[in-house]
Amino acid sequence: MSSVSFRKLEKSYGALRIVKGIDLEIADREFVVLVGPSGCGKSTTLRMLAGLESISDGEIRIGDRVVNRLPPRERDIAMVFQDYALYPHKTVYENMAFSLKVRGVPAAEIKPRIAQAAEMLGISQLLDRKPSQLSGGQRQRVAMGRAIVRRPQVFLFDEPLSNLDAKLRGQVRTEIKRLHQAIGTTIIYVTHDQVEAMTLADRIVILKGGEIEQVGTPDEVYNTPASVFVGGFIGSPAMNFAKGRIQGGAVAFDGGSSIPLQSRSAGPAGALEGRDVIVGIRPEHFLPPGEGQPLTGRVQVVEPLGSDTLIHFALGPSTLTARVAPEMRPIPGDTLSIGVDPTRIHLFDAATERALV
Amino acid sequence: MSHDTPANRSLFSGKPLRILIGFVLVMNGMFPALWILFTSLKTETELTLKPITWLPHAPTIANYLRAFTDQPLLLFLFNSFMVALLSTALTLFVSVLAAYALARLHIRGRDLILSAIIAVSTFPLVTLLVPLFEIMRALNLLNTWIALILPYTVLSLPVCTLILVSFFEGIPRDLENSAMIDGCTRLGALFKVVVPLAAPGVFTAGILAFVNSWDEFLLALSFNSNPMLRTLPVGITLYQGEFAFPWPVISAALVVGIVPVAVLIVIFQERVVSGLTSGGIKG
Amino acid sequence: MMSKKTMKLLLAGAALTLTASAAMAQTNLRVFVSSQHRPDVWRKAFDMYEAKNPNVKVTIETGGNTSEAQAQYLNTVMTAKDSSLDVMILDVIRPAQYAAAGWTVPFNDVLGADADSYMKRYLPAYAEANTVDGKVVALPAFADAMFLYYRKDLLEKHGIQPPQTWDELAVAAKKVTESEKDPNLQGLSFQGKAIEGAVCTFLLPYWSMGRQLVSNGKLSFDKEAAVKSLKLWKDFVDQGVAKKNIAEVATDDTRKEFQAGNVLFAVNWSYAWGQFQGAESAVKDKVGVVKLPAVQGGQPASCLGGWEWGVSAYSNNKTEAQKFVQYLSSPETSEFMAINAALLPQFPDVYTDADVTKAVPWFANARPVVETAKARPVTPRYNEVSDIIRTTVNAVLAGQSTPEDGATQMEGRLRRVLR
Amino acid sequence: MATASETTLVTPRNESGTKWWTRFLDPSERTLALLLLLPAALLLALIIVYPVCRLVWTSFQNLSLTSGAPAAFAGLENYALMLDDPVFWETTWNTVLITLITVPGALLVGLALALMANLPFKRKWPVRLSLLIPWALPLSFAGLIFAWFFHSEYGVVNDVLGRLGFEGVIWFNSARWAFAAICLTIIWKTSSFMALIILAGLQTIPRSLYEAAEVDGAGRLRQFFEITLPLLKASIVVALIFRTITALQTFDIPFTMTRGGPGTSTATLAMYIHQNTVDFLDLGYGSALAVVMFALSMGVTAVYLRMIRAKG
Repeated sequence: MSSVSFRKLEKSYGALRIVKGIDLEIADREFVVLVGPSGCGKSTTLRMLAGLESISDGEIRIGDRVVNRLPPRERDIAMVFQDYALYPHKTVYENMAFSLKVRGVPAAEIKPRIAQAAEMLGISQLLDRKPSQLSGGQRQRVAMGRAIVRRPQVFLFDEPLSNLDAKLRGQVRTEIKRLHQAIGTTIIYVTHDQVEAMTLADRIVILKGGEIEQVGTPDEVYNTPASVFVGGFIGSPAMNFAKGRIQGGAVAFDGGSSIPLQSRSAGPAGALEGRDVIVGIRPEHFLPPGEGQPLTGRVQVVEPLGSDTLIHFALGPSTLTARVAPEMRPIPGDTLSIGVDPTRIHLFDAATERALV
Repeated sequence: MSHDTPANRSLFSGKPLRILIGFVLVMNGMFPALWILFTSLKTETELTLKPITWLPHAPTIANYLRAFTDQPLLLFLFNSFMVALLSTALTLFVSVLAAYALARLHIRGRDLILSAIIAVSTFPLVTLLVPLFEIMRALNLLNTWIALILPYTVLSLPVCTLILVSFFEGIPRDLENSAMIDGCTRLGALFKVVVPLAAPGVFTAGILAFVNSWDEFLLALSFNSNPMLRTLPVGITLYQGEFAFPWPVISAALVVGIVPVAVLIVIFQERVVSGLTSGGIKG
Repeated sequence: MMSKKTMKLLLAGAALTLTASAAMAQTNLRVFVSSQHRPDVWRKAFDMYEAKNPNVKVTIETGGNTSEAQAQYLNTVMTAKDSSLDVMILDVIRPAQYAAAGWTVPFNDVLGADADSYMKRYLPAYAEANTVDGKVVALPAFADAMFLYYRKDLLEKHGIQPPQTWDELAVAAKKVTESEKDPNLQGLSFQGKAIEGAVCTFLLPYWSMGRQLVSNGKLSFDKEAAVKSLKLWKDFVDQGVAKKNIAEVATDDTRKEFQAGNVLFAVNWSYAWGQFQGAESAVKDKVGVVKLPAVQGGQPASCLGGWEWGVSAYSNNKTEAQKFVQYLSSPETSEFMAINAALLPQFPDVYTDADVTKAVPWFANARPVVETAKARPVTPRYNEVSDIIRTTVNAVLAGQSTPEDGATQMEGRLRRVLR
Repeated sequence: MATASETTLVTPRNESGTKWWTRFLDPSERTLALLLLLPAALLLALIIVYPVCRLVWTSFQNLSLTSGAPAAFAGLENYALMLDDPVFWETTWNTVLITLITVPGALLVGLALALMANLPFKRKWPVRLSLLIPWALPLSFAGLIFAWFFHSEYGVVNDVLGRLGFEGVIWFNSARWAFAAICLTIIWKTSSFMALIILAGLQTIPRSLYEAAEVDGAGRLRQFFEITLPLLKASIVVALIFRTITALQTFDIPFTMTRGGPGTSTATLAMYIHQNTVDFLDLGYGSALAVVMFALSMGVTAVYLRMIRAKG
């Protein structure tokens, strides 16, 4: 078990820069999730760590070792691939035993290790099957089992749940979390799904265009998104954004409504006077009518979810979504007056899209 | 995905080795044809020089003129072309129908028929030389194109049918259903909707059938002994006279024979590869 | 197709009216001519016939470059009972085969009682080759035989007479090649490749020992003579008289090498003479030609060549075709072809004809050779017999089997075929 | 036909306005299936099924077209003759030998070519083309071209050997060398087909398997033997079946290179069948030979099929 660190990590193909100088320290036993949209460089970063991709510049350390030039087999890592990469001609047992056999672990030792791992994952009865005879969830578990038996310093997961259906995904997610709690090995996990990131991670690293947008615990990235991008990426339904301007200690929206700046955003308000901003409001942070600061708009679509109701309404040129109590069922076309908690709005600079304050 | 892994680099460290391997590959495939091209441009005198010359000293096209005048090479080309074309057309027609039936219609014993087709594709046609010779003789077809077209069709039929079955199976059934709802007959749907959509497959099968026919030697040698009805491979092989074996002229004729298929291959290389590997088989 | 149809119509018309005069019915004759035997000159002979017989139209068909290829073509035409060919030229080895298969019509009906005297006019070997069981199955087109060509200049230089026996030839060859010190000069070139010529290669010494391969349709194989014959040739190779890769040498290779001045003695057919004396030849006027040597104590023997005219059994114009063939096989045509195409005459008298001797003087030397020439075995299964002999000769010369093994194998295989 | 009858028939229209001939265009599924399969069935019947029956029948007959005699039942005579025929044994042995040498040979060369062609070349088409050209080249052309390569005096092979300091070989003057030349030519001609099939197989192996193996610690060689080869098995078996069947039919290349010489030392069974049929017109004997070859290739197919089935 070991820490991992990236220093000014770069990857480029010719003129194309995929990873642009990533600095990241991952502590021993930490569960870090790299998350971002496709093309953000998260997979490339993981593959560079695994040694499957060469490093253009910078440095990767696992523990105290610089591993830049080491082949994968010498990095003491294990990896779970998106398509699981199970050897189709080998049985589950052989798949799990392969890396140990290659490393010359004596047969007498291999058997109990596999038995233990299989036990932990509940695949003991599958050991004699070929991958083609397994269901998607079972394959996923075998792929993890193959990684576990190695007892590596670091586990790498490359979008391991993307080939599973929604229900299984939730189930396996829990298992991965339990697994980490049980064995405690450092895990670096790549996904494009913010829910996975939020539920699994000790720390989330949000990547965009080959650069780190924000690093933080799930709470940090949720509550204090560093940019419009992070705000929009984390949370579901996504954060609402509306353009506005700071006027007289309040945010004036293009449509005419305004919200006074209070508490934490009140401090520097004076300094912001007259600036164009983007206001972010999470759908779940709207308040029932009559509470907080009122906002008025025209109801466009109403989606009852059972547990909540989603109301899409127009605020000036923007459309906002609010998650409200299930009883609330306005009629499309109506004018809606809804409350906003002024302490829970996010302000971003309109030009740089970085968080203000 | 990129192949530029550290491991890859360690073994084939970059360009030089890869270029060398590429060169070996290209030479393996092209050298014989290239050499024959060089030979065809040499004079008979240069050809008997020792040590032999590699590149022609004074390239001449005289051998090509002789290739066309000494023997009816154009006629051989024409025979080969027509036999290949007609047998390809017949193969496609027959195999489109059969493949459609196998891919789309509910037939009892479908798997049995498919295995039978695979079995036929491994059939050694050589062994049928005698009975085919007799049948062609009885039907008065010796020394006609038909004597070759019929067996060639059967030669390519299994392969083409298998390719087409897999292509037809890839076409959504609903397209056809919707065509029939829109007013097509079943056969109309086949020819107006399915065949055009399977065009790449039909095309691939067609090229394979064409090359199969173009290359065939034994039956052409045995059934069409009339020099006027010879196909290219037979015609060129029998260029050697009672007394002489005119190498430069034969080389020129070979080049003429290679060019059409080479052009076909260059234009349709990807199709051919996909056809070969999607069930197309030929030694 | 069209012409066949019209022809049928014409025939039907003639049959219906019955009154139509012969002059009105046009006969189309289709003639197959070997492409290596001057079809251009034959065409002229055909033209002359057409001029005299305006109701006959002759079309020519050529094809195949070798006797084998031509036989293959005719095989398919005949087995298909195709009526499109009326007359075909046949290698001398084939009339017996074709007669046995029933592919040609005998001439006895046209010749009537005179058949015997008619055939007596030809060189005896040709009368014999074209008569099967008393039936005249084909008529000779021209003659040919194998000759020994030699370098007159070199023999004179070393004071050597043309050899009478193969042993003398070996001695002479060794003497000349050793003193000439020309690494390119071979003592003897003959046909060792597995072609029809190799059959003659085997038979020359075998016949010279007075042996026959087939008598009265039965195999009369003399193994001892066969071993000797094979050994004779193999010894030439082993002693360096003939070159090492003689098993690759075909008829025209012998011709080319001799013509380039690289060969002292060469065994070859008559066509080579014209080429040796041609403008491109390095040995023009330095060539002598004699009959082939004999084995010690034997008689000299040559291999009978030449081609014959046969009429297809499936022809629709058999009578006209036979008449036409009689013209083609006449002394006049023979003389015409001798003068214009240098084809050896099938009539003894034509050799001494003044016009012929003027045009091709060396024919005077050729006649005695043709007269000693023997016909290859007459059997319906000649193709198989030929294949057995030539592959054996080829194998022995390539060192693939010993003369003894070769002869044993040959005998075994011949017995199977001629069972 | 249809148009001709249409003009002479009064075509009754039914209520829905469809014409009488739509019955043929919209037949029941079963009928349609049969109709569609009919042309193929007819062709196969004419060119395969009937000839096979006829082949077996003729092999029990005395039928030589040069004898002029009609066919006569001969029982097992042709087969008895065959057992006693040294050329039959020699050509059969040659055929088997060619198969035993060129099939594994083409497989190994083809595997090497495929592995090389699978490298990440910037331009793929020259590589693809250089595998396709030998495949598309007629076998007889390959034979002619290589006959010229192996020419003892003017061939490029002896020239290269000479430059490397070896003595040239008179290839076609010795059974052993001629056989070697033929086998080399066949291997060259057929290996690219093998390579194409294997290359396609290679490209279906997911890259992630190699990455997994890499992470698991397997080296290149280990990856090849533990992943590549086992996963190529299916394509290799398919390629092997067809290559073996065609190797048993070898005709074009020895025919164009040596005509079976020297002697009959490089003749194959297919050449002997052809010779007996076309040159000697001994159809009875030719048929008996063909029956043997037929049995041989059916045997091979059966063995392979069993292999495939046994290993799943």
